[in-house]
Amino acid sequence: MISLAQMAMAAGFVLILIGFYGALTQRNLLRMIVAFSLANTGVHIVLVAVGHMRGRTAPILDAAVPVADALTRVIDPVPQALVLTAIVIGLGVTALMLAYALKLHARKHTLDIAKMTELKW
Amino acid sequence: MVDLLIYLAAALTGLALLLALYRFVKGPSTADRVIAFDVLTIIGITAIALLALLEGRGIYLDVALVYALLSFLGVIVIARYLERGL
Amino acid sequence: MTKAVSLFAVFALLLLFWVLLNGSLATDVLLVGAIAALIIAVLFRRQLAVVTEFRGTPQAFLATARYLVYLLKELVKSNLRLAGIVLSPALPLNPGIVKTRTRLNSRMGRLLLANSITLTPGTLSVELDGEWLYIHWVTVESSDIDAATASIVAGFEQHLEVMYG
Amino acid sequence: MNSMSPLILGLSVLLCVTLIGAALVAIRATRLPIAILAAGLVSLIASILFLVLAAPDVAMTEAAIGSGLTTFLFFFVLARVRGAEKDGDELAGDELAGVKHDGVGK
Amino acid sequence: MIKRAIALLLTLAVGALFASLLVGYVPDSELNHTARYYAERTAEDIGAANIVTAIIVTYRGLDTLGEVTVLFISAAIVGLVLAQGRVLNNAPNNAPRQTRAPVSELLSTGSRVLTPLILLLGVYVFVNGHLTPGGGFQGGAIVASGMLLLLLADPLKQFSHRLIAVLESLSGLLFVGIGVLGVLLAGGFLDNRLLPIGTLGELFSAGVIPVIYSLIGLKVGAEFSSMLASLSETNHTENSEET
Amino acid sequence: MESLLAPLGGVLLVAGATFLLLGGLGLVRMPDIFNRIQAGAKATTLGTLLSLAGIACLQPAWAAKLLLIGLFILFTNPLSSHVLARAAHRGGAEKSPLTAVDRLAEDQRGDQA
Repeated sequence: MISLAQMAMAAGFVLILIGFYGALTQRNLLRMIVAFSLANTGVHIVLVAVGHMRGRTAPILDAAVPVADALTRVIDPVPQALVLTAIVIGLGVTALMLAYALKLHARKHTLDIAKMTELKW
Repeated sequence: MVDLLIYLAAALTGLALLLALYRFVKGPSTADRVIAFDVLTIIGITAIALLALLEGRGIYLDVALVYALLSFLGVIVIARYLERGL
Repeated sequence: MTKAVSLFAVFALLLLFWVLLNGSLATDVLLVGAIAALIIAVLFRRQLAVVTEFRGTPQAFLATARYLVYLLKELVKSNLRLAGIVLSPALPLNPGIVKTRTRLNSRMGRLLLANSITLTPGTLSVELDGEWLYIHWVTVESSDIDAATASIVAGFEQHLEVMYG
Repeated sequence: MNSMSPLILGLSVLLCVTLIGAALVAIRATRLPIAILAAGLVSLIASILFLVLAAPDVAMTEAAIGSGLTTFLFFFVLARVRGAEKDGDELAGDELAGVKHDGVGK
Repeated sequence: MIKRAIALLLTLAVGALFASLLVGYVPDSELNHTARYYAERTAEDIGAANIVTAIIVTYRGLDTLGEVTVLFISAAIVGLVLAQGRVLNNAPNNAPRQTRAPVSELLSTGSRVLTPLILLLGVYVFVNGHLTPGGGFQGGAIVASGMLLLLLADPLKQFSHRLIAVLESLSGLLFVGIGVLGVLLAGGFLDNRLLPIGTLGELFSAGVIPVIYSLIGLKVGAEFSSMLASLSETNHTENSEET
Repeated sequence: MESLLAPLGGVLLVAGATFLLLGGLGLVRMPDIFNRIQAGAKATTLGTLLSLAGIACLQPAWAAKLLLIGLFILFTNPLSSHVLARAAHRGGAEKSPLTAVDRLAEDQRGDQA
């Protein structure tokens, strides 16, 4: 039977592909940023799925998971810590992209990359 | 007996999610999608609470609390955008 | 109410929220909560003045209890009615936006009134303009101002009037 | 509760399908606000999926940051470039279906 | 059209790569070496119930310091980029701000009640970072959401950028200061054993972790708030087009 | 007591889920945005509240936090519905042809004239 982790990983991969395709084909800057953030979410899902193990629970010790059982009942906390960081930085990156898009729009009154011709070769 | 009822509740919640998703995809206006989004968030809160029950981890409820806040803020931001007040 | 009393009321309310959030009454939890609640209460004392519009009289507390019971009753009743509409194949609707008048003057009272009206399915407050409250009604029974006021607003208003005036 | 694992598996199948459906809406929507809203929905579903994958920390971060603040930032920017959408796609002024905006609050 | 086909081809190629990864993937059934160390030692060494928090704040504390710095830089750049636009657009007339739709009275009353509660929720999330699935980053985002609600209820409100900046740098300095104190008084940079580790599961436990996470929460909240404030103070470019 | 609480919780859960489903159904069936807000946002509020009450019966230790979530939803949800309805009306959203009266639109036209 397919495991939870594999299914989530497949969904994450599909999400990355959708975002990738979108970022390549869209012409509107804001739409490209949306596609980028989709791919970002996909990467997070894949990373968390890598850390998941069947039949285990969250790495937080409380009444439900005593310290003695930690080794056998807890999933891998390292990918979670990584993804947590990645999400926060993702927001910083998105905010930067949005600020630049806004700036470009103020200058050129357009968000269409086909009309931004200065750097075209 | 109780297990069976929980199964039934989860199935009904899933069905509600699908219905709201239909409205989200169909539209037709942005406001319709916003209300579908709101309903999806509220269904999400129920789903999280159910998940906490199934896994027996009370700490998951904190996430539901954050959701309750988000469903409200999200709708207000978009409504203000729609009425050109942002 | 004097400023000190109202600040204390806000502080107590925030602390109650904190205790419910933590689900514990340990000393350290209370200590941190008291500090955080005090800072927020002082920072937002002018904003939070609306909360202390509540009249602290015994009648007001009694009215609060009655209001809550009435709200829950209406919530269930009107949900069942709406369920009937949604489930019936013909979808018997007669929607419209009616105008009603409210006697409440305090901001908090009007917020609670509009919220209660919105919470009971079948009615939805669309706009509040001075004393006029515009309500979307799924099954319009009467578009007359007084009749609509009597059937939608009055039930909640009588309790809220005692609580907030 | 181990007897519940088929339920959780079913839930995650539903979540994955919803996730991909919302992502397709985000890419293919004709109007930008809808695309952004759909991206927010993807984040939302992803955060429930994180909870299913036993990562509550990540779920909370994704809820508060990915689904919340990112969507808000997008709408702030969108409100500031309104009217410039005629290039690249067809964002007409009528986000609320039917009637054309005739300068409400403009 | 050719461009679209190339994009599709590229996507399919990447998809094939992913598919091969997916097919070959075998989920672990045992914790690997690093994870086992964290799972075994956290409760004893750090005293934090949430292992993820222990990794972020103590085991990988330096990373987090770097992350907060990156976030600060990106907030600063957003402010800088948008501030330039403000000077440009403001020159002719700064009328557009008054043309926004008025706020409903109900929303402004409701936000008065809700903002303090949201801020308190944010404080709860970052103070309890070592016990619950929360922490500084989530709490900071919630605090910023509370600020956003203020901004929505009163669009003409101007945040005090100076206050935000002071809060931001103060918490950053304290964060680094605690790290250096760790070198001087305990085992190393950002060592959490400055304060007693306490009993697992209590609020005052895990040494200095709650303090650090609270500082991170304040700092991140201030950074996100400043991002939102600089975005909201930018003029609508649509109007400058018409003039 | 214990044996009574668990079935009650289960029944409440199912009732809540039923209301959620009804809300979803209303969202799909209703003809215009205002009616959808009515059906969608409100039926789901009651549905969530009942579900949370059911879970509180099954796990009494979580009652405080569940109560808080419930109160939060009870306070915020009508507010957001109101703001959205107001925005939709100001934006001139399409109304169902069944709509009998619209006093608000009449008054707004009156103001302008």
